[in-house]
Amino acid sequence: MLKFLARRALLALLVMLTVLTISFGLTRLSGDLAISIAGPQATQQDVEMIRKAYGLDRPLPVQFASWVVSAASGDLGRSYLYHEQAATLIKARLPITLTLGLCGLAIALVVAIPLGILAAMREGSLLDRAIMLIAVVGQAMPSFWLGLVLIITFGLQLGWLPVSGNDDWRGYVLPSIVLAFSAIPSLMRLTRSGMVDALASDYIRTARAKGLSRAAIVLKHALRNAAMPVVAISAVQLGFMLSGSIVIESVFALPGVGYLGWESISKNDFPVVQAVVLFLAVIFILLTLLADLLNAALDPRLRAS
Amino acid sequence: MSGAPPPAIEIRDVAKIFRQGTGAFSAARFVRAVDGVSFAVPAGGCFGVVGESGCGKSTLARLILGLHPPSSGDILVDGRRLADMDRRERARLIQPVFQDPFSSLNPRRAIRDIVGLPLAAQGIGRAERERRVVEMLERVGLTAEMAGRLPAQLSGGQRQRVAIARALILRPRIVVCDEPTSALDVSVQAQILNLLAELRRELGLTLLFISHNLAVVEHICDEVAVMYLGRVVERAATEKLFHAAAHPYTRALLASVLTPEPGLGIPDVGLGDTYPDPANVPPGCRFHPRCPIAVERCRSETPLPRMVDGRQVECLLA
Amino acid sequence: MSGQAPHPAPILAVEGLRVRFGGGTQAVRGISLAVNRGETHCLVGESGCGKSVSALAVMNLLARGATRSADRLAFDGTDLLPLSERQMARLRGDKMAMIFQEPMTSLNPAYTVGSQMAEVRQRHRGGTRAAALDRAAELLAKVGITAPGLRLAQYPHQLSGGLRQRVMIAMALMCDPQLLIADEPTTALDVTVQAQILRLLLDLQRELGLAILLITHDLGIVARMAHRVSVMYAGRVVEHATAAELFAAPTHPYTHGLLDCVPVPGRTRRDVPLGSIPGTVPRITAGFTGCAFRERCAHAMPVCAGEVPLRERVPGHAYECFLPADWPQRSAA
Amino acid sequence: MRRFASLRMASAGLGALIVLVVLIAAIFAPLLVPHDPFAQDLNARMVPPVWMTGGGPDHLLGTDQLGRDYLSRLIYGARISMLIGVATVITSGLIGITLGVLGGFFGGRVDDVVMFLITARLSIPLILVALAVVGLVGSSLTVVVMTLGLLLWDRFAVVARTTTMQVRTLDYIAAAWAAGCSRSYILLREVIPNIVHHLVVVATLEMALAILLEAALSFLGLGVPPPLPSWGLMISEAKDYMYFSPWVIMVPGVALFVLVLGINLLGDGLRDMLGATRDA
Repeated sequence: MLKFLARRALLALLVMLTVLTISFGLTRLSGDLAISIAGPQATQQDVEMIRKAYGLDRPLPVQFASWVVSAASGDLGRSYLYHEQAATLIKARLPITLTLGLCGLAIALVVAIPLGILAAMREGSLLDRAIMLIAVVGQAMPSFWLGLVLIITFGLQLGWLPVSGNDDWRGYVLPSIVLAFSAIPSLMRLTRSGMVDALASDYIRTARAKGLSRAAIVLKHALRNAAMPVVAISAVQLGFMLSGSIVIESVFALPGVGYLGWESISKNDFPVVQAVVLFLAVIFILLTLLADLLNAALDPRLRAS
Repeated sequence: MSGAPPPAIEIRDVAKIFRQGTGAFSAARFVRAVDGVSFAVPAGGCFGVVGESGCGKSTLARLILGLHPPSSGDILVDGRRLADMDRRERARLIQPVFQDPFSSLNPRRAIRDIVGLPLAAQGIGRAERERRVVEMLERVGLTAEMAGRLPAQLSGGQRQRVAIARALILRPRIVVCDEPTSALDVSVQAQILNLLAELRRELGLTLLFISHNLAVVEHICDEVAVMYLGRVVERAATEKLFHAAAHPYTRALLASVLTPEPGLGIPDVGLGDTYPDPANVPPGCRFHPRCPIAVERCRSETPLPRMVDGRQVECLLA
Repeated sequence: MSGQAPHPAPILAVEGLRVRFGGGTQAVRGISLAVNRGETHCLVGESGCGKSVSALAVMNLLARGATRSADRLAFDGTDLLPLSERQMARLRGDKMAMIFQEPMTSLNPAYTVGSQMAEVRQRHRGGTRAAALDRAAELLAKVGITAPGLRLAQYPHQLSGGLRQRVMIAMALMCDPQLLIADEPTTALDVTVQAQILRLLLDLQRELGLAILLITHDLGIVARMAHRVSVMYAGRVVEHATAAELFAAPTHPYTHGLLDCVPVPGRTRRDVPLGSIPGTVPRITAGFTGCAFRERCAHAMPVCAGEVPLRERVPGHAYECFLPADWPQRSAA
Repeated sequence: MRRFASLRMASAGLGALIVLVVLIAAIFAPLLVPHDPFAQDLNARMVPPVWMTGGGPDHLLGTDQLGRDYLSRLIYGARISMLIGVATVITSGLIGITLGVLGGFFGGRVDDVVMFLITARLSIPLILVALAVVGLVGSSLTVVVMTLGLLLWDRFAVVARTTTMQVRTLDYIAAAWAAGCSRSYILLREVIPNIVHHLVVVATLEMALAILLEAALSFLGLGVPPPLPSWGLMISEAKDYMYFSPWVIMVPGVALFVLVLGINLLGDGLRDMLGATRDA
């Protein structure tokens, strides 16, 4: 188990390095940074000054190394736009994004798991078809468009919920639902296929031959095995949701990390773009690591080795 | 030895070590699947290899077919090193018949293409291929009309006949049969065994016959090797082995053959409840944890193969 | 066997059992069998003959899409046909237990051996988990497992196939069943382990007075284990007899042919081909009449397409065929 | 399963029909459009669709805030969606299938590298990186196609790798080696035909995903640049008017939804018909 942990952490570290490289490379893709920072009216002299000031005149590997070193110590650079540390900006906006992501995941799990179980228990029935239709429809629904439709329906026409902002909890209702909607289809399919496989397995036949009650067969023996991948995937789904919040936050004008990212991309605020990409990627990597660990902790076959 | 033909298969101290759990991100485990095996099969003979699952008999078959390179040792086929042959030459000399008649035929190709595959690999043209495929199908008891079908449209026995046809279409001298009948019902098993015996006689084939079914091996083989955890622990002519086995493991194997003779009951094979693990071979005699007659020195002293009464045995007590 | 006292009533009595699958396939076509107390009854046949399906039908464990019907299905005097699934579940694992072919997949990978064994006892007999675990340890020792305490805390993947099958057997015995249905319990195991498991079953039967319905395709196992034998072909029992009778005088042409197919060390000759049955098993759908073996039978006659009689060779030995009981001797002559 | 077989066939058929209609619209767009999709008519702005009061037969689906014919823009938008979908599937399919098949077939070191690439790719938040790239490099159709193609190969690689590994261990592959076939012959004639049905299903999923992502990027103003009539961009441009005329976001939104639904239904149908893996 310890060996597994160490190996998995090493892999995460390697991936992190890759992400760092990509993240650094991203800002260099756009051409000469100094020119973009200086703006269209700048003279050649201004550009040269900026180049010096931001250290852009040094060779690329040196720039990369110094950037990695400062990033590791929490210094993600200063925003050109807000004239603040990018890390401070992210920290201030993180609670909004986290609330949104966790609410979305909770809603998704509460809807997807029972429906998935129900579909599997009635495999091939009309109910199963109906539930799977929800999954297909959900998969086809563009989340930003769904957000707009919900705003029109519940915000404008019915007037039940605010159309934007985060003044109170009601501001989170619609965005959480939209975010959940994007995760429900895959969680539901996974629960269903896991349960279908489990229910058709030899050990369920054994459980039936032992005369166990239907509840014990489904909830204890089948669900335990079907739930292992679902729990693990939930961690990854949370990662998807946090990075997906970029779209939802801009639809609902929620000033979270995603909104910050979008804003800084549209306004060429490179240090913040870099910082947000890096920050979300690190969370993403940690969540995938968590998923693997959860999987290993839940499955005795992996736990032992 | 100068005038005598070389043995069809000669194996010299062959070992195969697999690295399990490959990759930079998982711990490696070394499995000694085949661990120093030597024997020779004369041309036209039928040599049986028996043992439990995990004893290395299927790995041995794959080594002889050239599907894996051995980790050490030499394999000579028809007097020439297998490693020196190119794939076409090897294919003309030695061919396989596998256990599972379902996974051994490509489900997306017609019987014609499956049987003709070795010919295609030799660069033989379509017309010639078609002629020889039809001839071979008829030879193994199928009809020319089946050439256009897919494997899914055939029964298990028919599929195994297709596999035999594929193995024989290049007229190889040697056929390696890896559990060719163990996935089949007894009535079909008998058909396939009869067909193999008949083809062997007619075409002068050398057979390497791998099986866990001792009754089948006794019926078809001239000589038998018993494998345990990667080593041949006993090797003898079939009659000799079945009359009086020298190795305690062979005796246990023979005791567990249940012939259809009512009233004999189930013998005690005396092996206990431990089970061999090829990734964790015990020191000393590798059979000692299960051996009913093991003594103290079996734990530490590794037995070497010896000739006892015209048979090769690897046991300190034989 | 023949020397024993007559049995008052069989523990399991099956009459006219039929199983149909969704696609119209008739897997079991009206079979009858009686398993006596303290005896091993072997149901033997090749793959697809309906032997496993029959056993599952008795336990009411058929997969969805399969339907069973029977003239009579009685266990220990109780009629099983009208029982609800809930009532049937109360019997399963308690009075009648079942073990399966694949020991590798028949245990739940997520729970320990002890937990899976204890829950059977607690389900049917109540009591504390500790008491159930004690019982489990005792039974593990009885099925020949050394260090039962250690094994109880292990997960199935930590055990070899042979050990898992022993665990399955011990689990089946948790509530002292009167009938054990064993569906090809040794097919997935090595020959040496097979002999050990079968010997264990024999010992347990003698000690506990267990009735065993043993399903197998292996005539060697039948000969060594069975008191009585029913031979199945294409969904019908074509011959049934005591084991001694059946092997001494196989009378249905299928049984006869099957026995000729098996190589026996020291008896079958190497230079003589084995007997074999030509052709393959037909697929039986609704409206099929006559003997299902007639296409492969060397003795088939026009009448074989009609209703086939059940003939008695000697009391307790019957076969479903038009041929007279002494046809093998006649054709040999 | 069997009971609703006809229902499944019907939904797969519906999916195929939708995809076919959109494909025809995309290919023959110049012949089908009633108006020039780029022509502005400031006298006819925000004309509602024909079924609403104020709508007329001249603009069946109405006009946008610049008076451009909505139906014509929608048909041209189909071009962009289909182009994005097909081009992304081809690019990402080539990358993913090559990596997956090589890793699965050769194993060992090659597979270690492939596994690392897959894990690394899965650890990178897709939409964010796509946004950053498009935002930084500048938005154009080519950049969107290239970015999505370079990012969406992971599922192809995962499925190709696992199915190749399964097939590789089967005895017919061993028989082909023993028959003297070459490595490339075995890879191309024995392995790939037996995994291709799984990959077809993945292709439909990725196509749907690519179309949705392009719409999301364009919606955020970082995808296809105006005045190209991308459906996502149409929704974005109409956003400010939706409070008074909700239909302006409904028309392109429904088009997008129906197309993606059609692709998914077709994919599900193919999965059933070809017997591909369920959780691909």
